[in-house]
Amino acid sequence: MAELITYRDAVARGLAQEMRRDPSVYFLGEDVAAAGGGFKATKGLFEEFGPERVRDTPISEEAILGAAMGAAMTGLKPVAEIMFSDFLATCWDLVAVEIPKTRYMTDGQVTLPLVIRTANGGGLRFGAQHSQAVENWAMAIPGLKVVAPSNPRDVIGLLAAAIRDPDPVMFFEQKSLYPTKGEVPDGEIVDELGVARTLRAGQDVTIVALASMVPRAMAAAEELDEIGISAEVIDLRCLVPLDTRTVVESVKRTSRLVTVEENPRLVGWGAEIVSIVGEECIWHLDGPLTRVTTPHIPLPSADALEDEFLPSVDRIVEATQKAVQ
Amino acid sequence: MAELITYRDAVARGLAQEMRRDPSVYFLGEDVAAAGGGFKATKGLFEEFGPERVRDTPISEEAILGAAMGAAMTGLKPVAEIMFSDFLATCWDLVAVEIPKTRYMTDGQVTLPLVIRTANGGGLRFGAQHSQAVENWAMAIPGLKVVAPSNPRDVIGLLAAAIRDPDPVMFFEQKSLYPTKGEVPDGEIVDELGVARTLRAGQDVTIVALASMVPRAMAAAEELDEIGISAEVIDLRCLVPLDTRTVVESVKRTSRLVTVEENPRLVGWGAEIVSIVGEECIWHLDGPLTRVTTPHIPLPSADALEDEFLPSVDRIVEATQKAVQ
Amino acid sequence: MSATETVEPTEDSSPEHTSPEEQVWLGLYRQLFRIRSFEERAYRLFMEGLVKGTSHLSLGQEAIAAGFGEAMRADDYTFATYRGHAHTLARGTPMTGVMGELLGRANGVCGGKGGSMHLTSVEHGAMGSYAIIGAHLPIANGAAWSAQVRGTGQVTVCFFGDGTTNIGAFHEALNLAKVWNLPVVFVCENNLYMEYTPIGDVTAVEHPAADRASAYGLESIIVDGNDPDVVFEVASTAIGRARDGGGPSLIEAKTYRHGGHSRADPGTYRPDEEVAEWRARDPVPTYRQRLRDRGVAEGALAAIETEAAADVDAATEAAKAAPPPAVEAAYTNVWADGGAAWRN
Amino acid sequence: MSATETVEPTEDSSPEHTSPEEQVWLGLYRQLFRIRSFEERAYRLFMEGLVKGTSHLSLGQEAIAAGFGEAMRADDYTFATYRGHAHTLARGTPMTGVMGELLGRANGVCGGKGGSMHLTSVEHGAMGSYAIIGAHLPIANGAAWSAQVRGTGQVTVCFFGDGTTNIGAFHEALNLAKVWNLPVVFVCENNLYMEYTPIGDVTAVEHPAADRASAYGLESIIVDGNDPDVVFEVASTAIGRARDGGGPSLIEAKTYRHGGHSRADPGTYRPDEEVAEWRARDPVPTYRQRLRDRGVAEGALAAIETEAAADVDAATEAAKAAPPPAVEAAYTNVWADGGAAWRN
Ligand SMILES: Cc1ncc(C[n+]2csc(CCOP(=O)(O)OP(=O)(O)O)c2C)c(N)n1
Ligand SMILES: Cc1ncc(C[n+]2csc(CCOP(=O)(O)OP(=O)(O)O)c2C)c(N)n1
Ligand SMILES: [Mg+2]
Ligand SMILES: [Mg+2]
Repeated sequence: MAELITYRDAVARGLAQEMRRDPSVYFLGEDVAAAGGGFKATKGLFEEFGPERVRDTPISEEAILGAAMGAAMTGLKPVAEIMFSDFLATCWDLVAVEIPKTRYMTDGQVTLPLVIRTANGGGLRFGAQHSQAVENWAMAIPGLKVVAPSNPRDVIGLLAAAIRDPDPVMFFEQKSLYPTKGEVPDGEIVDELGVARTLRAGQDVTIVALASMVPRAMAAAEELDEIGISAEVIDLRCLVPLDTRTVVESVKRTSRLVTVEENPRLVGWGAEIVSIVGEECIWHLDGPLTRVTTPHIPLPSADALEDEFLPSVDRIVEATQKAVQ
Repeated sequence: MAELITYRDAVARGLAQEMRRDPSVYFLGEDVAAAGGGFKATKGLFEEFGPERVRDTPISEEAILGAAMGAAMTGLKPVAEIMFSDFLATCWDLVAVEIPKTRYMTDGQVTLPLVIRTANGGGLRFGAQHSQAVENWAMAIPGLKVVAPSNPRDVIGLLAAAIRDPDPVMFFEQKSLYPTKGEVPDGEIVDELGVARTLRAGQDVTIVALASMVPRAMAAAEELDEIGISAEVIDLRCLVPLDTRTVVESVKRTSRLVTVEENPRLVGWGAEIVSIVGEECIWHLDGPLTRVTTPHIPLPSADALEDEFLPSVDRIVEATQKAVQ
Repeated sequence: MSATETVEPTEDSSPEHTSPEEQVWLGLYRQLFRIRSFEERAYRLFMEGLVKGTSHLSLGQEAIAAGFGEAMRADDYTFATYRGHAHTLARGTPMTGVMGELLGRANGVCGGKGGSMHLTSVEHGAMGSYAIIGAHLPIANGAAWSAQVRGTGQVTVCFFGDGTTNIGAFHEALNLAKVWNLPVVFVCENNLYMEYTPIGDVTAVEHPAADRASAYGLESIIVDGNDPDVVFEVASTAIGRARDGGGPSLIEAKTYRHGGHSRADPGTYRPDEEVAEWRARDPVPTYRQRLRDRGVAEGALAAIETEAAADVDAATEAAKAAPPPAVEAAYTNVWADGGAAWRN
Repeated sequence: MSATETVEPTEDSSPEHTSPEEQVWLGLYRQLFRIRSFEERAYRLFMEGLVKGTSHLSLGQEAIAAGFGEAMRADDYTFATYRGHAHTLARGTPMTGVMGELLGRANGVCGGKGGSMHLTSVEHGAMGSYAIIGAHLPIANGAAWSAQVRGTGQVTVCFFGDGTTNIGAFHEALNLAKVWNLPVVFVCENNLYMEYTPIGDVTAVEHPAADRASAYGLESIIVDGNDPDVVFEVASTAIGRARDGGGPSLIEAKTYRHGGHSRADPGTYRPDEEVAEWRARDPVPTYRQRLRDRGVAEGALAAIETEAAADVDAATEAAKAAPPPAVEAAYTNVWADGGAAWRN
């Protein structure tokens, strides 16, 4: 049996699945309880698990992540919501300097089984301060695992994996995907972190995408098919751990790589994929290593502009054609 | 005439040069006034320019950068010190979300001529929270210029350029370089942002380095020479604007690229250089695109460990040999 | 009353015949009514799908922006939040550019790059609307610091909500403002809720701003934020003190938003009686009645209303008629040279 | 007195003959003396170049760590700063591991990965030393929250300096602690300076912590941080209240560091008279004298001193003898699986 549910509802379902299973999972964030979250992605949790385990907080992002970290050190498995990933900047010290380094600095005395969930990315005309795709910020920090699902099934499976993982996991929900639907099997869903998924086999080029860029990459692959280019599409799913094997093996077969990311141009995760391939498969390459990204500008709010700058199906098609020439 | 001065003294000299010239330059930070800064890099400024223009602040990094930003919007040219670059995380919202986006979001109504100076990088056994090289964090943010000098002369010339630049500039002083000395000509020194410097010509491989990695890359090049490998060494000096022309032209000649950076492995600036080369010079390449980085771990404090993990001359030599094979 | 109601032509409402006091009243009413009219229209346009993204209205809270708007000098600085239509208009920013920005058109004050949450009109002292909670408090300090060292006598006014008092930037900004004796007035619009959560549920003190004033060596000030006269008076006092070198103030103005937090929110988490009680204290009709009771001519009020309605209509038409920003515009104004280049 | 001074063997100092009260006094003195002896040695080792990097001593401030150390239950949690030798030792962490960590040796409590600024001994409730100002206050809340929901009765004590009261994390943490009624005690060690700047120059209020307590609905508490008895008493009260569900406290303890901020700092920015005045109030000899005046046997004190000196010697020898961490150790314990792999 399977059900068609939204990416948004998958978040609540994944959380509920784990909270039922493990009483040490606690959930906290701004307006997450009775209100069900700014994006209504956690509706029903407060009703089911009550105010002890589903906690509203003040607008205090450092206090939220501090609470999560201290609780994780001492026996709980907290899931903290940072409403928009842009707001990670207001608690970046916790994200980048405390949480990921403490296990190492204490030589393993402290373990931090916590998850930070956040709504990431653009496409909703929210302007430059509410639209950033910042999964590359997290990837740059040693000690963080980084997950970004592209569909409702993966939201559940990867969220479960993240919660069960004994290390800190940054869980990026792409906000433009919340209303999208996908099939979800009945029963418990638990994935493994660090396993990419090849969504489409192809011979001419490997397209590596993440989150909201996955459906666009798939659409581009269809169009490319029509003009005789056979694209393999890989949904990375996690940036850390990174399934380099799947990417490298694919590129060795196709000889060409295109990455598609929402990050602005400079030092996005695409650069890391390109660099790994450029070091490890250089003799297999038969075309330029190509990145499709958002240009290196803050995201404008007007719909006419925003649509132009997030990587579109057209831009992916065009870039891939060039890479294959 | 020229003088031999330290990188540390060059900071004060550069600041003084600009503060004498332009009365709208103000300098603020923690313990920067009478105390001359945590690294004593701003000694003498308080005595020369007084408490109005050289200001001590509370331990309030957001308040420091907020003051700088608001002042820059309204007629001053503030230089703000964030004592260690690690502390940028405590004011990352100002750095990544307010300062770089405001000119764009206001469509140019607001201009932000400000400089954020900070001591960056490892090598002093300060441990994981005081040793990070985070210039890649800044490079990832559209709207920031990013500078990291490798020697006293450049400290002055690039600091002057940064202060005169009408846009926000992140100025990374590599803290392990503070005691190092270099020749500095008399009189005013002003450079241009975005111009890399080829420190050494070579035919076999292009080594691109920044800040503390520059002297190590140069030393490696000498060693490589002895074993018959002729390395061209480029000091990037700025990450934004990025002098891609110098890099791309060099790689087109040498056919091989090695980047040397202090950033941890994933999505450091080396990945960006590699990606640009991998896209624009793919047909010229004759070896794997190679990055030398700090491993993807928090930096350990013990001297025995820290020395092992910052890219050493040996590791650069070894990696370059491999790239040239 | 509706803005198109007939004006009694017999009463004399020309400014020459009004007392200075009455001119202040009319100024306040003009602010109130213009903001209200603009936002009611904006709401309609959201519902029609003409405004994309999100938006946060000040319906019900207008008296605060109005009172401060009237108390400020033309060269003073305002820092506002994502809920900043009112504060931007209160500085005299023409409606057309604001409406254009909401609709994402080329004629917007920010050329369509900012949107509802980032309205800015430097020309009018509206130094920006900031969408990250608390971020603009330290920035407001910076503008105040600059005015202080430049010796211009300009005062900075910084608006924010009750929920904002719990974020770190609030604390850092208030402390520095006092230590540096900055000419800045911090105005907490306490509308009793952060987004959907009552402020009392997440705050250690009853009055989120006023009960913290002493932590920064400041006087505790609470005012009725629905009373334009009261706001005007406290604003004038605080701004005057700041201008005279007396340093910062922190003012907590109690108010209420009629609608939800943002476009998507029906606001149903609030008790009906609470909503009803505050709606009865709606500053626009209440103040109109007060002015009538004080003998202000109906015609004077009606003239303001007619003008506001016409301005809203004109702004709407202009915005609708304006083209979307050209695609190339997205590559402008990252840098001061006008461009977006990061490489040579 | 020096730790090697001869002990009068005639006085009876065995624990069996001491009153419960006297046992507390001796416990406090033992803490004081051990911390002092350890840090004096550490300072010497810095000067000899055996400790690399930086270090921040509590010389002069020991009474605070001592008083709290004695008042805490074995399973309570401590959160400390980069100036955390004292607080780590006060929980009973053996000196050997602490000294080893300072010297960057394999036998260090953190295997050499943490260093002076990041001492941690979870086994002893020393939950870490944090080097980013303010960061550990929110984290301490988390441990307190966890104890609260797990119902263990554990209390969290979080130490920090006066300068730390001006950073945003302080504000966020104090507010949340009160709102959630957490079993946490925040202890501000006000040593009058941030690094080199007098706290009064950068703070809006006179007592940086106590004058802010009311902003979080808390009682204003100031104590003499150089008096171990006073600290012990206030600590016991606050910890007891927290344990009984009475929620958080904020305590400001006035004290002074004898030396500079960190290894590199001679501390010359401080007026001579100020230094002299505080040195006269040095808690170690002062408390020793007080105990003697109370009739505590010289032998009891001397025994403590002898033991501490021996422990410091042993810790020093062990650390010097220990090898540096193996290079491979750098690749361990990034992740809970013990490794550092980020790819397959
Ligand atoms: C740092 C940060 N956290 C959270 C948000 C999301 N957010 C936007 S408005 C809001 C509520 C703000 O409440 P208040 O300060 O009372 O202002 P009001 O909206 O009531 O005017 C929140 C939580 C944000 N924009 N920035
Ligand atoms: C966020 C941050 N800013 C600045 C520093 C640098 N710094 C280290 S200690 C210190 C002074 C702290 O003063 P206080 O809180 O009074 O503690 P004390 O050192 O006096 O014990 C500063 C500014 C830091 N570590 N973290
Ligand atoms: Mg509110
Ligand atoms: Mg201090």
